[in-house]
Amino acid sequence: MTATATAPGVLQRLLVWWQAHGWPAWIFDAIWMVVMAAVVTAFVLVTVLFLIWLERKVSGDIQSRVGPNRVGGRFGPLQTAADALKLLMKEDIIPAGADRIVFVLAPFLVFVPTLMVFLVVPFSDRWLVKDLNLGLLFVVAVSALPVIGLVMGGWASNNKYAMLGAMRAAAQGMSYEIPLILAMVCVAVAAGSLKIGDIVSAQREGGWFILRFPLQLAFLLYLITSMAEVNRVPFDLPEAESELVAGYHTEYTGMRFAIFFVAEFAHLFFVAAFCTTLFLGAWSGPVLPPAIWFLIKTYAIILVIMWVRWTVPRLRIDQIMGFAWKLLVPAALVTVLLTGLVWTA
Amino acid sequence: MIDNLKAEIGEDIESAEQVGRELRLRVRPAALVACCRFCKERGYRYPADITAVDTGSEMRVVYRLVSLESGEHVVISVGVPRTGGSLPSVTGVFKGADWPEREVYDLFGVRFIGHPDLRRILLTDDWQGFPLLKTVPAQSK
Amino acid sequence: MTTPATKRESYLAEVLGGAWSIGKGLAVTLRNALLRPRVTEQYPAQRPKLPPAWRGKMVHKRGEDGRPRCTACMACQKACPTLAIVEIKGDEKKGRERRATAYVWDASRCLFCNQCVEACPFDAIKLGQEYSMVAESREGTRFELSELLEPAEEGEP
Amino acid sequence: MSVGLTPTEQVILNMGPQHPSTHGVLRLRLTLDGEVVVGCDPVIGYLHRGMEKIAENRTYAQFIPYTDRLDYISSASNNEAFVLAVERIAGIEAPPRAQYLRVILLELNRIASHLVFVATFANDLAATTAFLYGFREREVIMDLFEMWTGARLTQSWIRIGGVGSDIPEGFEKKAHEFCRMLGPRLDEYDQLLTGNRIFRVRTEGVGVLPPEVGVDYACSGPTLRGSGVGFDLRRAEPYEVYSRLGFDVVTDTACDCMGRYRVRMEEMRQSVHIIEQCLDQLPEGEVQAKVPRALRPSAGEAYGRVESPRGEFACYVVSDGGTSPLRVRLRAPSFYHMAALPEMVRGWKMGDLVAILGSLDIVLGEIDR
Repeated sequence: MTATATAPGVLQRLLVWWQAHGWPAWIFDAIWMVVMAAVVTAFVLVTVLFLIWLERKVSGDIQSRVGPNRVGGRFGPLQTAADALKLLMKEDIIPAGADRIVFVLAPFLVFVPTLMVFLVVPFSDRWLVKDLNLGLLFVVAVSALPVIGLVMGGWASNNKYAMLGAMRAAAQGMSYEIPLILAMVCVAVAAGSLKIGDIVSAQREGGWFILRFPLQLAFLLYLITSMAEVNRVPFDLPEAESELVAGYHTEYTGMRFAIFFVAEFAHLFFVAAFCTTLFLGAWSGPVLPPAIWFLIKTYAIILVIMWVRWTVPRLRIDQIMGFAWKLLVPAALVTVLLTGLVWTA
Repeated sequence: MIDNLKAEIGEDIESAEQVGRELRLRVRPAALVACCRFCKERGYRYPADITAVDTGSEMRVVYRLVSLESGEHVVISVGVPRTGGSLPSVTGVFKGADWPEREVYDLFGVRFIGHPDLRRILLTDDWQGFPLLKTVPAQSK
Repeated sequence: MTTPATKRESYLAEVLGGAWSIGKGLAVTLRNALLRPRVTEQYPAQRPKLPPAWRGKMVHKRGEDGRPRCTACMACQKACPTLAIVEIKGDEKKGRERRATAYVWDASRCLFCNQCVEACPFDAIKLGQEYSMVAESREGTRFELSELLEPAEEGEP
Repeated sequence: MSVGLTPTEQVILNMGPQHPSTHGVLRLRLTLDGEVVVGCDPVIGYLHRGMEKIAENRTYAQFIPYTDRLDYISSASNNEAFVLAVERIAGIEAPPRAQYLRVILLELNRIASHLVFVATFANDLAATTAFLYGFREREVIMDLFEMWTGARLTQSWIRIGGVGSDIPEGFEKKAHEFCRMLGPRLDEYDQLLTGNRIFRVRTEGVGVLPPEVGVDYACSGPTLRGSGVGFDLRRAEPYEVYSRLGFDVVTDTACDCMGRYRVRMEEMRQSVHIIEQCLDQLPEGEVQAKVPRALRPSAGEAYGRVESPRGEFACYVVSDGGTSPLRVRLRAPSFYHMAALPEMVRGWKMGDLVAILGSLDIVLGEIDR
């Protein structure tokens, strides 16, 4: 499936007009994808601003506080915009002993892959930028990249806290990738395809995967490991404020810090959106438009992740690794086995 | 207790007086460590406080050992010269004597012989003088 | 680095027990989010209601004649632990008839310990309700007698 | 922790004086092998204000507000230790009502301090929400202080021979309300933290302080009681009216961070019990004994020991008969706990270091003086 195949009617007519000139369809395709990518990027950035506001509101509610309530009205909707503006105007500091090139490059290496994965998120029945044949594999490959950026940032800062944070990020990122992939494998087995479109249609036909045994287990595994992937409490060791000050981004200021921060929330949005895609039937749902259904499910997942983040303490590094290797990996293997048995039976 | 102590330490105990729950001893520096060890063996295991008092005419270092079982105190006073004084360290008897001895050194200038790590503790390393001596004036009065 | 020997639970019980304990915590935070009131005070918009005992900025009381009750007896200055009462001057009268003409109180030195108030034999000063003593310089934290004197009562000249 | 033939190097990490979990301006010079702490050298004194020197240049009464600034989380216990020593030298006794009021103030301070402990300890372990819950409950105590003494943190309301003022009307009712409110809230903390598996694996068995080592380092208070030594000055050397009040000396044999945490949680419940007894038994009468304005106690010395929320806070006062003390020694419990820290953290990881430091509940104001 290409972009054109999923395009709405207006686009179809545009394409007809395009081909009437004798121009090749693949150029149209390429232009269309660039436009879509820009739209998705803009959408994700706006979402991140909203998510940061939401996180502060949720934590405020949980902690008997009010949260942002001044900027832009009673509920402070423009608070994050104001914060972003503040960060933009901050002095940009590169530490004297830093490895400048790596230091500058690191935030982008974290930021770009977290945006790239949105290419395969089906926001609605019509809005899937590129339904790759190996969609799931693409996600696995690309979402593993940010860890490299974290390690680079931590290393280049020439700061011991940042270094420790980077080492933790690497160890944790690698370990949790495995149960995460295994949880996705269960979905691939169930859907019989790595293609996102097939996974969605498999759920439309046979019911959401979360309702079908044993994918509930895979769902839980995905949720837990994705919390670790986005470095949130109880898995926030790479940042671990009370231990490492700010972990790998200790030395980052202003806009460079903001990019790390935005990437983190974009990643959070992605894991929730992808969770919806894999287990909650993506955009399917009655009455309301598909895109709305997709967002409702995604935000439900995000709220759960936030709720957990504001409740539990942090684990220690060896406990985190133990949790991944002694509990999640075996559990994931068992789930894969069960899924295989159920689906071949 | 007093009799036992005198039998053990001998004439290095200059005076001994029981005030309420406190046994106040005045000891010569030579007998300090032996005296502390003697007390520790008899249940005074809690080194509540080590400090110094400069009265303007004489200076003494005061060790307060407490028995957690009986609640009795032994208060050992040892006279030291006001400048350049030194005493044997009791860190070998009580681990908890480490920091208080450093503090007494820091603020009064008493050197503790045998202390594992005698540095300034509250003041900066390059501080001149010992501020709790009466010879050091307070800035404002 | 020894871990005290505890009874080892079975693997599954440990996992489920752990999940249950976290679930209880989640219930607590949810309850707080939904049921408990917000306790934050919205400061500039919402001012605290201070109790009468509040120890804030020093206030010089006026006598029945409207003049300060302070007789410049220096008792407060002697009692002050931090030399926060910088200067007291009285007029040329003697004893109880004397009245303060100058009185400088340094808010930046004050510990608000109330000892000056307790030392005053004429009940002439108190620590009042004003808590905001912001200044842009050290000089600005010194308050003169005129700034400390309580407002004249209604109907008096 | 070297892997195979890969050579590893130890790293010296300077933690503090600006760091989120050093509870003030403390600096730890750490030697790390990867994540593992192999050496720890606490560097203190950043908050040194020369309190003991100041005391020699102030009158007895004038020094009281200074003592508030030592252990600023529970200022009343500092006042109490100093006042106790002065009263012993001068042979003054506070009227019975004042003694009860002092106990109420001290125990409210203890609860406030322990709430801050629970809050900051949870925060050190990244349980941010428990942090705000602790401060939320503490705020009620602050309001009580404000209502009675006019100050929230540094009350300096324990005076030589009494207390600064009698409790205002309505205080008893509000105090009772608080006592009733706190119990269920503590149960909530138990659900949120104490039972939480993550909290447990982070604290159980971590930072073990064997009882004999604790005594040798002169540790006291919840730190020592968390190692199973039932040493509480309110029992061992009762001051004020503690001998007339019923309460348990809480101990825990775990010797680890969890033990110290549990002791403090239970002590809050005991303190509520003490406050309720005081409110019920509160006699009528004066709250301030007659004390000469220029107090000149006879020459001599006295040692005032108080069970502060952190442990034994003691004040050694030597008088030469003048209006100012000849020597005031402030014996701060956190100072001794800090000295024991290097031994407790050796071999543990960075994350544990933060937990162990948090479990000692240090206040730099009293360490540095």
